[in-house]
Amino acid sequence: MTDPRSLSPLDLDTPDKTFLDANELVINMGPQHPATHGVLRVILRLDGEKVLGLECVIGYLHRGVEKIAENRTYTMFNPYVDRMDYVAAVSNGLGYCEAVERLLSVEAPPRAQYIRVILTELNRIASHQLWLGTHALDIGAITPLFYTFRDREEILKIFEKYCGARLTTHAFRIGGLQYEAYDGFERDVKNFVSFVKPKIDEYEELLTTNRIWLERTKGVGVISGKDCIALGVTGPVLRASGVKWDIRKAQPYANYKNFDFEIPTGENGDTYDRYIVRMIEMRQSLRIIEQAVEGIPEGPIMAKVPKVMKPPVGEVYHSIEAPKGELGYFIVSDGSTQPYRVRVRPPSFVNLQALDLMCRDQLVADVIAVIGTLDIVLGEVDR
Amino acid sequence: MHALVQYIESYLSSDKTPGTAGNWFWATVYVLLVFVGLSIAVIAMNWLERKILAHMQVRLGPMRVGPHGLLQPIADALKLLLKEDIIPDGADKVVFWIAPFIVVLAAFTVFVVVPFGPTHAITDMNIGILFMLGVSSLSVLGIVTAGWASNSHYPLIGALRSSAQMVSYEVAMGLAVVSAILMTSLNESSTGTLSMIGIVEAQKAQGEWFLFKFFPLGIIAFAIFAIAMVAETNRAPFDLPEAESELTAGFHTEYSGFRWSLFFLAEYSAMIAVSSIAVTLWLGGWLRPFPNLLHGTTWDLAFSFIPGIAFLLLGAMCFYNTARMPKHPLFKIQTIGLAGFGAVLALIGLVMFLPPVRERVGDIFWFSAKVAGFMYLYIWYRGTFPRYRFDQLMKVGWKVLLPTGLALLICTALWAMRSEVWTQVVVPVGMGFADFVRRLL
Amino acid sequence: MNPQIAGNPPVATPYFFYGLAAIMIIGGILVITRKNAVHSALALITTLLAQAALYLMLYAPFVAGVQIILYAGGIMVLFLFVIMLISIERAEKERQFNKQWLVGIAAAAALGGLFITVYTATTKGRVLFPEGRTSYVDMQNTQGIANLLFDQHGGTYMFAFEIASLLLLVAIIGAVVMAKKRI
Amino acid sequence: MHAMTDISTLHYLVLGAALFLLGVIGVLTRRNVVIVLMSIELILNAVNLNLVAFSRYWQSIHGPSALHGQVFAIFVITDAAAEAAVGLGILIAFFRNKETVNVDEVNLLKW
Amino acid sequence: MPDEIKSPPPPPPPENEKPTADKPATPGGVKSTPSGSVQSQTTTTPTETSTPPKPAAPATPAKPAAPAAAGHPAPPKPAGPVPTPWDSPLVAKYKREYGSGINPLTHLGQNYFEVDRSLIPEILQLLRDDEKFDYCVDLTAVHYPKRERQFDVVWVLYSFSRNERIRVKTQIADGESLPSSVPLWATCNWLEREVYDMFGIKFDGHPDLKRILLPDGWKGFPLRKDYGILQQDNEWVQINLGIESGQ
Repeated sequence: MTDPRSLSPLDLDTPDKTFLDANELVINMGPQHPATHGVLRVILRLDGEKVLGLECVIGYLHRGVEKIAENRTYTMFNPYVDRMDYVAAVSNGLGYCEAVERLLSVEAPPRAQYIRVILTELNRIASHQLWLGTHALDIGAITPLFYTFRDREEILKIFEKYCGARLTTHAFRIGGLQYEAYDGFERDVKNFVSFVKPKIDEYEELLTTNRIWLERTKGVGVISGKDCIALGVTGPVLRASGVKWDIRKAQPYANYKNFDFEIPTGENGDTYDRYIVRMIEMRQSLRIIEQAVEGIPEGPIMAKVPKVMKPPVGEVYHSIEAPKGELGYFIVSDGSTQPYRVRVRPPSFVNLQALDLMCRDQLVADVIAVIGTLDIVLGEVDR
Repeated sequence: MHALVQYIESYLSSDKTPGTAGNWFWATVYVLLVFVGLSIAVIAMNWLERKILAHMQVRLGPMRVGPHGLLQPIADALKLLLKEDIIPDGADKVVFWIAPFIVVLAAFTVFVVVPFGPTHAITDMNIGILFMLGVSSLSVLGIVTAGWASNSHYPLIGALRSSAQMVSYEVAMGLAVVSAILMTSLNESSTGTLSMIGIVEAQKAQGEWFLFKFFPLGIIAFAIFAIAMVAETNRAPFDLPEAESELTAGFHTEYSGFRWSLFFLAEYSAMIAVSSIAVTLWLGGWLRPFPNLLHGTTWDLAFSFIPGIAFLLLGAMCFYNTARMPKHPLFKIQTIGLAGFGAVLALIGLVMFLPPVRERVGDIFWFSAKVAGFMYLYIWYRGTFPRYRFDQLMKVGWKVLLPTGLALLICTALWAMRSEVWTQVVVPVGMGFADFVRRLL
Repeated sequence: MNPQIAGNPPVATPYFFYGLAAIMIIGGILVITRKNAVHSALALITTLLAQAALYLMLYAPFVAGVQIILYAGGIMVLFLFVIMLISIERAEKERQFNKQWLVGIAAAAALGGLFITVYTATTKGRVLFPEGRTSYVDMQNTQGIANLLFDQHGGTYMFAFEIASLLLLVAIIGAVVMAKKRI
Repeated sequence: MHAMTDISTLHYLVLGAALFLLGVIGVLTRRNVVIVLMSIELILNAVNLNLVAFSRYWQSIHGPSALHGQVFAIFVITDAAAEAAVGLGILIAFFRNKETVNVDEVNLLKW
Repeated sequence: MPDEIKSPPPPPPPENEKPTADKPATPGGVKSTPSGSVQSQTTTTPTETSTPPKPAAPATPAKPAAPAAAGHPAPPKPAGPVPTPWDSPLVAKYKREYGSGINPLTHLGQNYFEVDRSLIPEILQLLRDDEKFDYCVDLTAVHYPKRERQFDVVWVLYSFSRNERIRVKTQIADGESLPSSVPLWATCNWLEREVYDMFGIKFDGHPDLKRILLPDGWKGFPLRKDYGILQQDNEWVQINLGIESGQ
């Protein structure tokens, strides 16, 4: 305690150490925390209730997927890909298979591509539903969780019928599909689309005009388009900040080009806009599924790909629009049966970097909301 | 035996509550009756909350323990009794032990003045509503000491937060209550009264519930009180301290077993207490709907049947569910249990049709029905609203409820005294001003 | 001692008075002797509540209500808040009584002696405050106080009421300015 | 005790005096400012008790409307509230600058 | 899709015979399905396999020259596509300016620059400012132990205005460091930390270069080819997790 006489009476902003106004508190929101969507540890520097800055400590779920890839053949590595973003496993598989097909300069037959699009869009809706349920739960609304999980169950049933697994589906193979669409697949998907359309309106009824929801999300975790691009943030977070960019439109893959759908964008890049963008995205995915189910062509479901594939020497970078953002695969092949290097560009890992910027000068309660709105999955962040 | 019946008869016909009549025996009987009724209400509330919340969330809620989970509250109570009672080391033993009792004391003594009927209240204190508000403000002390005694950083912050919330909403609640009491002084007989029974009598005399009196003002006062009472009991949108997805845990995290159940009991009885204040002040306590509009013996007779019909309906619901119960032998006990429960309810319904019971039970039934309506409101809030952030919560408390409360009080006063205000203030001032202008010209 | 006051049934038997008085005295002693500030705060709360009960015995229910709301529910919450915010564990370890505690006790004893002499001397022959005959109706207490406070023709305390509100205003502003970190 | 028919005003005065003494001892001997403030509350309570006791005595002479003592007691309570608020405000400001709560360390008029 | 197929001159990656991966010491005779061998590779002698595997735990990842299970890989099929020089107005401008230091190529329809290490900061700055490659999609590295400049560091850049994606590659030796590109794109902060964590390549000028996925005290860089698949930093595991065997 400095000598009292030295403090001039007007010098009131000397740092005080009492509990009353400890001016900088470092709090550890540990790996085990109900609202960090997995084993993420955030070290918060607080001034009372305001967040001065935060630092993410990750790596608790690091399984060394890229190292394993170098010791597995291309087909054997396929199931590992589902374990990264376990919420949107199907789109992981799509990204990997298309990257290797590009390496083999092989093209999946149209029927396979249509079914792939249907399953990926179904998976996008399931991922957004899980996001909405847990995000609303973090902010305190208990009911949406049960609504979204009930509807998500329908999608998982379709996955289970198609490929036997609900979550880590391993539905795709390099060069096309393993399983033919079971009979009644189109009927199930059509029923699902008509079943879920009014349900999304139900979610909107619960939250969109809910005064307290507006107060908890408007103006929280704001990030501008420019910052998003600088930080490499992609997906709904980027679109909510006003940048109209979606890989399905910018660089179409798996013949997305012959489906028409809009890309929703928000104006001021806060949590509410991201909520609205994701809700519209769910509806757009339904539109894509409808068009895809109508136009499924007949024909083979598997391109001519050798059993033990040895892609020619070379490297390729291929990325798709996963529910969380741009999911990219950089595969280097040295001509042998095993990839020489597989680099995965995970959207959650890069989006998480923006957490510090978005939480600056927000309150502690908002950090939870921002983590929710970033929609990160730790399996993908830590790989 | 006859003397006893005659003694009960003499009491039932008396026009004063046992407390005021200074009758020790009846007062203790009433205290027991109220607290038994309260614990049954808390148990029922526990079951109702889980079931209604579940059905709001597309799920079934407790179904396993007893038919449709009816025995679940008892199972909970047993579990809490048997659970180990941990006292954190370094905790302040004495204060740790006292805190839940302060909270329960505050939550239970409020029912001393709650009027279930013109003579059915434990006592009719001259300062009824003042006593209720005072005692309910004591629970803040219990919460603060509980947070302090748990000797750990987060319950302390949780306790400070929830007590700050309760203190600030008490102010808003007080203002709403004052404006309601102001309305009691408008009928010719009484000069305005704080006593709860007096307030309901005033509503009866003035022929309308205070909710509808002075059209917008009554409803605004009721709205302020409704919001403040939800915040006062740390429920639904204001349940920041308990449901902690942020850092600070609630003040009763260090408690376990029986002590935690005391907090749980106190929370529910505080909810019932605060809703009974709202019912007494704005919804005409034990008065049946439209007491003056549809008065007259035929209407009284019709309304007096409603309690019986209500219980019969409940019984019918139970029988309907027994019919729908699956036929599997495993469910045999549950069907019998449910059928028995339905039979009991139906029996109570029938008893309520007997003439002597019919006249007297009406008051209590209407009061409880209104309080039950509030309970449903609480559960509904919990199902739909996300949680307020702490600063928003305080902002609503201080910047929204308090100013409207003050403005409301002033408007009610002015409107109530509109004749006097007109004759003694507006007219002389107007005349003076006119005179001043005339002298100028 | 003076006979039964006609007209008004005693609120409670005399034993209540002695019980409550005992609680208050013990509570008072605990307040000034406890090392832990929270313990003394709780002791003070029990004293206040016992005093509220005493007010009821003195046919003053309104004052009892105000005592519970304002004193126990308001001021004591303030005290507990401040005690917890300042977290003064360190202060407990130090000496609790200042150096001149002996002088304090002596002064108090002298004051006590003064009270005793005054009370005993005057009541040798007659009762100090002889009770009157008139009865008072308890139910009108709140209204009685209201008439006294606001009524024109009864002895009005209107002026005092306004001064009190001014005092509270000053206190609010003072407390806020005092506790603000940066003015 | 046969003469225990009723509690006269004198009983209340003696109780008030006892409380008053406790408060004075508390103020004079304790070092912790919070306890000193609480002792002041005790003193004010003692005063209140006397006032209400006199009010009952006065009522028994001048009829039921003579509630001057109780009105005055209410004014004393409001004053106690104001005093507690400002006192604790001073305590917080004082504690923030001087890190201590002991009365006898506040010996500087200007620090 | 690349239409013309050129004759396959050996591309920069090393010749094919390099034992593809550091195979754990597979016991002779046991059918070496990779997953099977991984599980059975416990220190104690697993009962179920016929011949007792070498008892020595592969603690020391001595680089066993295990014969590649696939035997001598068949000669590369001649038909594989091969990077061809890529020319476009952008490339022409840079060719004139930097000549030898930059080598634009295209492979499987994806264009990339191979840039000399010294030109990296300049090229990246130019690409970002003049050519509007404002979004750094990814930054990663590939380890070629046989080459004298062992690491390939790859930037994947994308330009929103031109909707075009290119890659910039450079080769650096072990121990050499690169100027950090955090000032150019903020996203490179964590990406560079991960490359450092996995490969040990230092980026000078990086605000806070420390491990991101592995615990801070961890010794060894996992994604290097000489880092065995089963290897762990035994010392760190013993100290922090208290498992004596270090596995």
